[in-house]
This record gives sequence, structure tokens and C-alpha cells, in this order.
Amino acid sequence: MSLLLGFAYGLAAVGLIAGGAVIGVWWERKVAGRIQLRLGPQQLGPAGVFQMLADVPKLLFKEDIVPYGADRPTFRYAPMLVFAPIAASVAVVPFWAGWAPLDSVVGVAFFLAVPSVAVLGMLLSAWASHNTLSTIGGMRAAAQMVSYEVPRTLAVLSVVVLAGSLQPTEITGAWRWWWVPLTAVGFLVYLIASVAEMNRGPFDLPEAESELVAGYFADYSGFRWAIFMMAEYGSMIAAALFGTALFLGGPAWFAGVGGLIAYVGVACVIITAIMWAKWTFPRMRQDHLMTFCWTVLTPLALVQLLVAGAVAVWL
Amino acid sequence: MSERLVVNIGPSHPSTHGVCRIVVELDGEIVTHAEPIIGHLHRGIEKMAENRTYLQIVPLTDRLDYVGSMYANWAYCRAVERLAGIRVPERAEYIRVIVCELQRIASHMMGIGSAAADTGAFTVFMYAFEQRELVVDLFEALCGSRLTYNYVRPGGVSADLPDGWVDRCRTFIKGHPDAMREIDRMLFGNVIFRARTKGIGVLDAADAVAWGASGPVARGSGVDYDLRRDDPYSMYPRFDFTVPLGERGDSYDRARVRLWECVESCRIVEQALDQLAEYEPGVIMTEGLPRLLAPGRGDAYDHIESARGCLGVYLVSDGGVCPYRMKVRSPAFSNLALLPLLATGHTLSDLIVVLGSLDPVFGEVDR
Amino acid sequence: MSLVELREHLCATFPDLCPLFSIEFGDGVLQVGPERLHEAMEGLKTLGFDMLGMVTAVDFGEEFELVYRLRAREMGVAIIVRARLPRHTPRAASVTDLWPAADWHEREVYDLFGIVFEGHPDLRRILLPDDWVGHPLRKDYEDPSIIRRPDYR
Amino acid sequence: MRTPQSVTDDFRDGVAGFLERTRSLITGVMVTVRAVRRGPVTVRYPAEKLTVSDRWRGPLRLRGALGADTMPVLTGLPTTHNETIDGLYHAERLPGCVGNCPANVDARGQAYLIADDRVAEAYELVRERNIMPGVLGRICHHPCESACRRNHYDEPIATRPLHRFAFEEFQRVRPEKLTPCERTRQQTVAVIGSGPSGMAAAYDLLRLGYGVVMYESDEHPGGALRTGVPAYRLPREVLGREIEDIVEMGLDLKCGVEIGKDLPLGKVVQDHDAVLLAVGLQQSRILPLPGTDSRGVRGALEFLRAGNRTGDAGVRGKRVFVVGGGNVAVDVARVALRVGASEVRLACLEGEDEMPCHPWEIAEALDEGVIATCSLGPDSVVSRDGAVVGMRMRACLSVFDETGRFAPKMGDEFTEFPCDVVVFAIGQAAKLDTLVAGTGLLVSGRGQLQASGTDYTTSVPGVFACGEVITGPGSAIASIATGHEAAISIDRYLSGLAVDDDARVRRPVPRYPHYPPVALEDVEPDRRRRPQRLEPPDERVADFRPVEHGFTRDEALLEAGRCLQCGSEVCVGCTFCARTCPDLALTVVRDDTPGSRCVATYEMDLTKCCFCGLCAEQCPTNALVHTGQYELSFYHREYTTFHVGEMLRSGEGTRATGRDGGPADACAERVVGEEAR
Repeated sequence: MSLLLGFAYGLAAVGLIAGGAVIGVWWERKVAGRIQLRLGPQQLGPAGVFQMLADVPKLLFKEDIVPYGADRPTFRYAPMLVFAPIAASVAVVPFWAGWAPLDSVVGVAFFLAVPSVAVLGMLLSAWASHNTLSTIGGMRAAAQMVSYEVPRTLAVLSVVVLAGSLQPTEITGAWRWWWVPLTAVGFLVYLIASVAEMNRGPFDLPEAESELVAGYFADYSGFRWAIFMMAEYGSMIAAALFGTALFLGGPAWFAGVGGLIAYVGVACVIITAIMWAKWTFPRMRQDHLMTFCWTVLTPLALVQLLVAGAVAVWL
Repeated sequence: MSERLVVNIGPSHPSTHGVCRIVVELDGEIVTHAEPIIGHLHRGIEKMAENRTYLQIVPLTDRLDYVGSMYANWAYCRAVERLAGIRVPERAEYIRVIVCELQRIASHMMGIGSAAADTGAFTVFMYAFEQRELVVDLFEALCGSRLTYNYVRPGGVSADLPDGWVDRCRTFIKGHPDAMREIDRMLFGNVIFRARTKGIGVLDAADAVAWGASGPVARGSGVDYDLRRDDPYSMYPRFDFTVPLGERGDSYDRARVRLWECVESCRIVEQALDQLAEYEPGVIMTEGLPRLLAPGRGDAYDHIESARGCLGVYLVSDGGVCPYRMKVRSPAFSNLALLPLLATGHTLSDLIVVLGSLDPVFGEVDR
Repeated sequence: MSLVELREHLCATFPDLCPLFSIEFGDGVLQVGPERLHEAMEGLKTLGFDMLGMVTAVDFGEEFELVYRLRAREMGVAIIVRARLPRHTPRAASVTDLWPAADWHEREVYDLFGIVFEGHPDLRRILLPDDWVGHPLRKDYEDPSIIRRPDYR
Repeated sequence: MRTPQSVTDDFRDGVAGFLERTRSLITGVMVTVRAVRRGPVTVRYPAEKLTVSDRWRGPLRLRGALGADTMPVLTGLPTTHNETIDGLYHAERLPGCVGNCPANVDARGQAYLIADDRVAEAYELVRERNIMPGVLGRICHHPCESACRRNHYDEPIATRPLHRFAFEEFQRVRPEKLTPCERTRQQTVAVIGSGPSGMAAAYDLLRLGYGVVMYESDEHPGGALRTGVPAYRLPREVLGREIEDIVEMGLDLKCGVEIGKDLPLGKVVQDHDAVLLAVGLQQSRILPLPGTDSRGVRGALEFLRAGNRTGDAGVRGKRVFVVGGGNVAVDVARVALRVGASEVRLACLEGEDEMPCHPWEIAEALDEGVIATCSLGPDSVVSRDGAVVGMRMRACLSVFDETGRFAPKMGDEFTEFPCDVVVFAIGQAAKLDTLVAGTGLLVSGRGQLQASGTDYTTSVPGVFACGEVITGPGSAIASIATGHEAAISIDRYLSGLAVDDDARVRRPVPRYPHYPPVALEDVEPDRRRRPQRLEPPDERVADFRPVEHGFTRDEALLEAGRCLQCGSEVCVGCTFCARTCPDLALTVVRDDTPGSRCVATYEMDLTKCCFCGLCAEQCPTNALVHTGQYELSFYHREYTTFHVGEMLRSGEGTRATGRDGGPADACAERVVGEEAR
């Protein structure tokens, strides 16, 4: 029974991420378009909403190219390894007050640890592509994702300390409004580190279009390429939802459907902000990125943790 | 000693500004050697010119620097005029100055925009392109073409300014400096962009001169040299303008020199439009030019300050209707030769930034 | 500085280059033999010609003519240096040691004309692929893909 | 916004720097927010479309092609002709030959009709304006040819010899008698003088339906054409034939009636509703120099009249000295040779390259043995015993002053030329005193008739004047032009309209560029103008035989086929676009078979086209134009080559998808169309 339920949850998560990616891509194109004095998609449907519906079949039917010299099995299945952990991480998001698809007592640890497996998929796909640019992109991705795990974890820890639990439903249950000013820095660090984790601009070095063409997935086409895109958008959705739940209390505001709508709405605003940053700032350089991580974000997260810890002890 | 990785950037790559192949030797992310392999866009324009009449070469010169076609048109026409002893009406000279300064804006917008896109600031690229579009719209109204203008001709220009063009042009040059300020704040003031470009690819003034660099590349290094002022041609002695200079010769200075040159170009266009009003419309071509020019035997070299630097054309005539030899001294070619010097020791990401700050156009490099 | 002053300056510094100097089409022209090319260029560099604008060549049948254009920023003058090379031995001394700018320009002349620059550090084809046969800007270069303009007026 | 001295710019150190760095990020967001609030600048595609400038260099099309479209012919009543010309001029479609001709003769239409082997139609077309094509085809100074667009490419069309050819062909096929013009108006007009201007006015008035009576003082009509123009240029039978034609059309010609002597002008004015004075200039001017009263000093007109009428001017075996450098002087010199002068010398003020006569005239004269001495001004006639023995000339340094006015500057060198006869060919004057006696016509102190140079009215209502009596010495075609204008004035006068009001359209006088000489040595021979065959100089001086031979039929058809049909907006397949194309993207072939002339091939290979626009820029007919189409899409690569039918598409809209033009072959289309009929 629980197996069946798990299967249903899995399907729902994939559906959520796929649907979210479709809407996210459309929305990103609209946002980027407006920032750049353009209209974005406009031909299909009102404001071009059906553009992505046309793009999905296009991606499905595109030729699945495996480059000459690539390690075929690895090349083929590496995208799954990127996508699956990110899809899995959605399981612990507390959508409803007191309810998450997988209401684990170590949910926070699950959320922070499981997506990190994706870095293996990126490295594998980069290596399997038999392409120097991809390899460099994969190496960058590994270095970046491993490094940014640290500030991200530290930032989340401040909330964990305050709530005294690793279970996301419990954290949202324990949430109080004054956590927001108290953990503001932590939330910022969490957001920045999450953006770096999901390889989005201005931290999109692994796929740096102007340097590495598309980095680790430069040689992918068709639907395998789309899986990478879905992984990116999935990770953005998961990070926004999870961050909103932990730092802003998400589903704890209102009970019932209203709570869910408000929660998802705020997450969408955060997603938009992430997109906005991508289209506003230039890309950083690898060494600057690392310096930023270790000399700015990590100390900030540590300070946040200390403050949160002090408050927790004082309480 | 770590293993060296040889990476092949290009010939088809988003950031090579055309079709250039750069063979980069990497130590980790550090470039230990970079060699541009050019010639992918070599169309043999110099050879083709030997088989075309003097007028038919003008469309060919459009294809040299396809971001700044007016310059190649003008440099070529100046060489032809010097060879054939043609005096150009002053109105035509003014129009040439105006279109070429507008072209400088259009070309620098491409340069700044692609330098921004190279660092990932794609939005600035679009802002710059909006300005370029405005210039290109002006050119379209003027000569009916948006990229390859074929406008400056031996003896003058092909068409007079259409009705209302001067007003449109004034509107543009009035709004352009504000747009430049916006780009300056958004891109050149940005902390990430400064970190990406400052101290990257430093070219000192002595090297710039020795390597024959010209244009914004040399001026970014503080080489105070601008043909418009130092070897004045056409109507430039009649205008008041300053030549912006950089101090450090890094990628930032090279890119920002372009931005201020655009502001200066606006000033020149404004003065030129004022002075143009005194000339009778319609006198845009030297009278009595034969349909097929056939200058006497001899050779002539003339150059202008294009958006990329000193663009010269050397023509040799044997008295026929086709030139015996045409050589284009392209600034981008000389500037690109600096890439190995500038990029070595920086990271791969910086190589792209350095290449972007040199702003080569491969139609002109490869000819 | 005017060209006449340049001539005086040149004659005062290098009397043996003086008779080779002339003024054509508003340009100073120095016509030297290939054997004295490097020496003359060195002299011009000490005179203040600090920028090498271009190096090119013209195929005049029996001879190639190398054309250099130098510019002295301080003096505000330019000079064209020409050297005629026999077609059967198209060799000249490289000036890359004086102006690094000559590097690519000389490679281009080598590529398109087959003129060998002695002393060039890296004389390879630059615009054409390494396995190209022939030097296209020579007047006797034949290629079936070249479409000649019909000889009409 | 001032440009800084140095563009290098840094953040400050310390906390201030940190704030600046942070602020720079916020600034970036502010800029993007502002951009979003400003709104997009792009177009919403299906609703809003791009507008391209009217100079847009898009894919080209032809407005028309020979064989598929008819060529415009400038025909109509004399009263509407000026409007036609003016309309074309303002539409920038007036061909140079028509615009530069004082009478706006449709040389373009003539060339089209002759090349199409419709020579009689061509003759009738030309006759409408140039009332005597046979005459003008021999003597005209052809301003049409100097404005011919073909000068730009090689050599002008031989329009004048084509007039002559048209006349000769017409004589072969003509009806016995021309149909007289229908008399629709009761009024009658008297024309005094049967020279070209009077004839032109009479011809126009006849066509407008008036009754016209022409008085000529001489026994034979023709005016200066008969008395002044030598027969080696204009055979008398041609002149007679042309005048006879006009008489057949209804002209009442009364020769041998000298108005003022045989019939007073006042009587003529009474008898007719309007009178036109087209009396021309009858007297030669003779400079008041010492010795001009000697025997042997003659006026050019008297000399020519004598020589032309009798073939003997009394100079057989004598040395003739002609003073003057104009066309009349050259005529005098050449007539003098033909009537037996032993030596003919011509002297003029101007230098060799600025002689006022037409260059071809002096060239022929020099071939025949005339000696030309230039830059000499007359000083005095040397006479002994009342007879001329020589002419003393003074060196002339310059003829015109800086402002271009006639102000000869004489030097101090004198030369004396021995001669027996001195002919002054320095100008003519009108002889009006007997004519105007007893009428209200005003004559100025210098003997000139007071008349308007634009309306051709005189001081007496109903009396008009035209021709050289108004304009001074000029060309035949210019006189004809004044005749046409005077006819319009008379028509307006007799119709009760104001002679000059806003409704009257004036002939525009465009200025044409001076075409620089074209290097002809490499031009293909079949592209060049057919040469005129001349009688050998040493034979032709012996008598008054015509110098020129004129064209054969084949030559004439080929020569007419050279015409570019400027401004017709119909492609004639001249191939100059193909020659100008740098990319050899155009292939143009014309079928020149008379009767089915067409552009047989017009192929534009868009895969080669670089849209430089040079072809359309130089298209002489303006047939080749850019379309505003900016989207090009084809289902097959082969469709990127446009054939004639495709080139003739409308050019509307933004797309050129697939094939939306007519059949590929314009010739075929026409043939099919005719069969269907």
C-alpha cells in the first residue's frame, strides 16, 4: 500500500516539476523579455502561454544525438541521475500545515543531502560527453555545488536550532513571525547558496554560455537536454518552496487551501526574484565564486547560526 | 606539474564574435597559451577586388567590417578619391562624418553589448542593441539597408538625407547619452563586472604601440592617438571633441573607452548637423564622374579612424577599370594579434572577456 | 612635421637613405633594395617611426613589391617603404624584431604571396588552411572556382 | 554629460567601498525595473508589422518589361502637350531627349516605334511636334543627343538620322495625299512668313481646326530653311515635300506676297481673326569697321541666299574670308567652297575648343578644306581702290569676363590676311520697317519688335509673333518650339481665354548633367552608335550634293533598338544592370526581332544577390525597383532564381513566398495572349 502511495507521490512530484518547469520557462521568458525591452513569447495563446506546450513535443521529437566518442550508457542515463534526486527532494516539502508527502523526522537533512547527488550526474554527463568544454563545466559544477552546500546547510541550521527539530512539518509548526527578522541573513545566504546550487545566473558558471557554450550538457539534445532544464527548474521550485516553508513559515500562515495558495504564491515571488537576478547581473568568475562562498557566505551563515543558537538557548 | 588541457574554442562558439578558433592550453582554468586561428571567414575580398570595377568593390567593402560598414566604405572611397584625384563636395563630407559617427555608436554598441554578454550580462547587450537599432533605423531611412549600406561612394554618397532625417537624428543623439549613462551604471558600475574586467588583460602603452594596436584598444592603454585628431581628415578639424583615454589598459578601460566615445560621437554629430544646414541639399556627388572610374597608374593609401582603430586601404592601379591590387589594413587584425599576449596567465573566463574587449570583427580580420 | 622637413631630418640622420626618398600622392616614399630593407627600417625606427601600420605586397610580374607603412606619432608623419624582390627568390628580412606588429602581417604576406621573411619566429600560413596549395594573391594563381568578371564595360 | 579625462574608475576602499559595491547591485535592479516599466520596444507581430523605409533595398522587381508592357508614347493635341511633359517632369519620368528638346519631340517614342518596325507611326509621332521630320532630320543640332542617357554608357542615340530615316520610309509607304485637317473653327489666322516657326504654328492651328492663310514674300516657301540652309545639308525636294504635306493638310499658302509692300499689314489684321508674325531675321549685321564700305564686303545671309538659289555667289576663283565662328559662318565657308572660292578662311574670336558652332559642323568644314583661324577679332577691312584686298585681324586674348559675359579682351598683335571677299557672319537683324508701317505695332529703338518672349503677344491684341524675330538667332527646332507656343496663345486668344493665366502649363526646362566622355575603346562594337556615312570631302565640295547618307533600314532598326527608353519604367533589356551587378546575379537577353521585340530572359539569382542596389540605381528606365518585401521564403532552392514573370510581380506585401508572379517568359505570355485573341 505504501509502495503504491509512494509511486503516486513520485508521479505527482515529477508532474509538479515538469509542469512547474513548463510554466517556469514561459514565465522566465516573459520576465527576461520584459527586462530586455522585449515581449517574450507572444504568438501562441494569450501572452504566448501555449508556447511551452508547443516546445515540449518539439523537444520530445528532436533527434536524440549521442556524440561520437561519448560513453554511450553513461551519456544516456546521467540526466536521470541529475533529475531524480531533485525530484525526490520535493517529497519533504511541507505543503500543508503538518503534512508533507514524506514527513520524515530528518526531512531537512534529506532535503539538503539528496539533491547533492545530482552533482554526480553532472560530472558523469560532463565526462561522458567526450568534450573538453563539458568536462570543464562538470568540474566547475562539482566544485561549486560541493562548496555551496556548506553555507546553505549552515543557513538552514539556524532555523533547525530555533525549532529544535529536523522535521519540516514540525519546523513550520514551531514557526513564529519574529523568526523572519532574526533569520533574515540566514534566508539571504540560503537563497544565494541555493541559486549557486541550481547553477543559475549569476552563478551559472558550469553552463557559462559565453565560455563553455552550455557546460556539462553542451552535447545533449532533445528530451535529454529537457531533463537538465527540468532539473534546473525543479531545483529552483524545490528551493523556493522549502525556503519559504522554513524561513517564512509558508503553510503555517493560514489553514486549509488558503494557506497552500499563499505559500505557493510567495514561493513564486521568490522564483521570480531568482529569475530577475539572473537577468540583471553579470556572471561571476570561478575563483571569485569560491572566494565569495568561503569568505562571505560561510562566515555570514555561521554568525547567523550563532545568533539563532543564542536566541534558542535564551528562550 | 599538472597535465595541460588543450581546449578548442570555436570556430563556432557563442563568444568568438564571428568565426574565430582559439586553441587554448589550460593548466586547470589558467590559460598558459592561446593561439587564435583565423581565416575561417576569409573570402578573398582583396583578390575579388582585382576582378571588379571601382564601384562594384563598394558592396564588397560592406562585408569587411559588417558591424561598421560605413567605415570600410569610406576608407575605400578615400583611397579611390586620392588615387583618381576626386574632390568631394563638402556636403557629402559632412554626411560621411555624420553617418560614420553614428556608425561608431552602432559599432560600439555591438562592442559593449557583446562584452557584456561575454560576462553573462545579456540584458545590457539588449539595452545596447536597442541603441544600435535606433542608429540602424536611421541608416535604413538613409540608404535602405540595415547592415551593408553601400552608401559612401567614390566621389560622394549615394543619396541625400531624406526629409525629416535630421530631426530624427537629433532626437536620437539627444537621448543617446542618457542611455549610455544607464549602461554605464548598470554594467560598468557593477561590482561583478568590475571584478571580471579590472586588471584582466593588461596592455601597457609601449606594447600597444609596438603591436600596432589602434582605436579603443590603444586608447584604453592610454595611447593618446586618434586619427580624427592627429591626422585630421575630412571635416574633423571643424569639430570640437575629446578623446577619452584609459589609464591601466585592462579590459575594463578598453570597454569603457568605447562608451565615452559614443557620447563624444553624439557631440560631433550634433556639430556636424548644425554646420550641414548651411549647405545646399542635393550636392552630394562630384559632378562629371565617368560611369567606370579608371584612375591612372599609381598607388594610394588612405585611412580613417574606424570604431576599431586605424582602417586603411591601399590601392594600386594599372590604369584599368579594376584595381590592380587592393589591401585592407584592418585594425581588428592588428588588435587580435594581441590576444595571446593579453590572455596568457588569466583564466578561461578571462580569455573570453579579453577577446570581447578587443572587439574584433572577423569579416575584417579575415577579409 | 611636413614631408619636406621629414626629408631634411632623414637626410641629416641617414645621408645614404636620402636619395631613396621621394614624395608621391602626399606620402613620403622610401624605395630600398631588399638587402638593405632591414637596415633602413631600423634607421626609421630610431628616427621615431614607432608604429608599423601594415605590411603588404604587390605582384608586378617579374618582381614583388613589399610595401610597409610606418607612422611616427610624435612627428605626425607617415612613410611608405617599398622594396622590390625578384620573383624567383622572394625573400626579405623580417622586421618582427623591430615591431612585433609585423608578426601577423608578415605571415599574411607569406600566406598570400609566398614571400619568405627570414628571421620571422613563426612563419606559417595565417588566413588559409595549412594544407593550401599556392599563394592566391599572386597574379598567376589559378583556381577553377574563381569566376572572372566578363570583360564588358 | 561630460567625458572624463580618464575612463578608469574604481570603488573606494573600506566601508564606503562596500556600500558602493552593494549599491551597484541595487542600481542594476533599479535599471531593470525601470526597463520593465518602460515597456517593450518590439512589435507584436501579426498585429503590428515592421515598416521599411521607402529606400529599402529588398528583392527587386520590374515595373514592366519590353514585350509584356506597352511603351508610353507622348502624343496629343498641341494644347495638351505641355501638360504631358510637365506631368512627366514632376514625376521624374521625363526622358532627357524629350526634356532637352525645345519642342519636346518624342525621340524616345520614335526609337521604340522604329525598332518595332512601325516606322510610319514613328514619323507621324515625330511630326506632331517636329513638324518637318525630314527637314529637321538633316539640319537639327539635336539637343536630344546631348541629354541622352546613353552618353553615360557609351554614345547617344542617333535621333536626328532616325528622323531622316523615318521621313524616307514614310515617303515609301505614304498615301498619295494626306487627309486634310477637319475645320472645326470658323476663325482664320494669317501667318506671315513660311519659315519653321510659322509652319509650326500653322500646323498646330490646322490641327486645332482653324483656317490658316500663310503669306510668303519669296516665290518659294520655307523661309530661312530655303534661303539660309545650304542644299548639301537640306535637299530642296525634302523641304518642298514637307511643306506640300502641310499644304495638303489644309494650309492656304500664298507665296510672293510681301506684307507691307504688296498688301498692308493693317488689311491682313482686318481680314483675319488673328495674325502671327513669323518673319524671321532677314538682314546680316556688318560690323562698323574701317573699310566695310568696300566692294567685296558681304553679309552672310545675302551670300547664302545667292549661293543657295543660283549656285553662284560671285566668288569663283576668289579668296573668301569669313568673319565669325558660328554655324552661319561655317555654312558660308562651306557654301563658298562649293561655289568655287579658291581659298576659304574662317576667323573667330573664340579659341579652337570654344567655337560657338557645333563641333561636328566645323569638323566637316575642316575636312573639306576650310581654314579656321581662331582667337582673332576683326580690326579693319583692307581695301585698295574701293575693293577688298585683305582683312586685318587683331589677336583676341579672352572672349568672356569672369562673370561669363561677352566682353572680348583684345591683344596688340595684328595679322593681315589677303583676300578678295569678306563675309560677315556675326549675326542677323530683323527688317521690320515696311511691315509694321501703318499699324500700331511698336518697334524698339534697336529695330526689335516689342513682343512677349513667353506669350508671343505683341503690342496689338490679336497680333502675335514667333520665331527668331522674337528670340534672336537660334536653331530651327527652337523656332518651331516658339511656333507651337504661339499657336497655343492664338488658340487661347481665339477661344476667349486669357493668353496667360495659371491654367496655361509652361514647358519645363530641366537641367541635364554634363556627361563626361566615355572611354570607348573597350566597348563592344554592337553596342556603339551606328556611324554616319559621309560623302568623301574632296568629292562633296564640288557641288551641293547631300553630305550625309543616312541610315539603311537595318542600321536604323539596330540604332533605334539602342534606345534605353528612359523614364518609361519598362525594362528594355539594355543589360546595364547585369553589367553593373558585382555578383553577376543578373542575366539579361533581349530578342530584337522587329515586331516581337521583348526581354527574352531576365533572370535574377537571389542566391548571388547581395542587395547592394547598384543595378536599380543605374537603371535608365527606372523599371528595376526595390520592393518593400523583407521576408523571403521559398519551397525550393530553384525558386530563388526569378524569371521575367516573377520579376514582374506586384511587389506588394511583405512576403515573396514561392512563385507569385506570372509565367516565366514574357515573350511566351504575349504570344499566348495573341493566339487567344
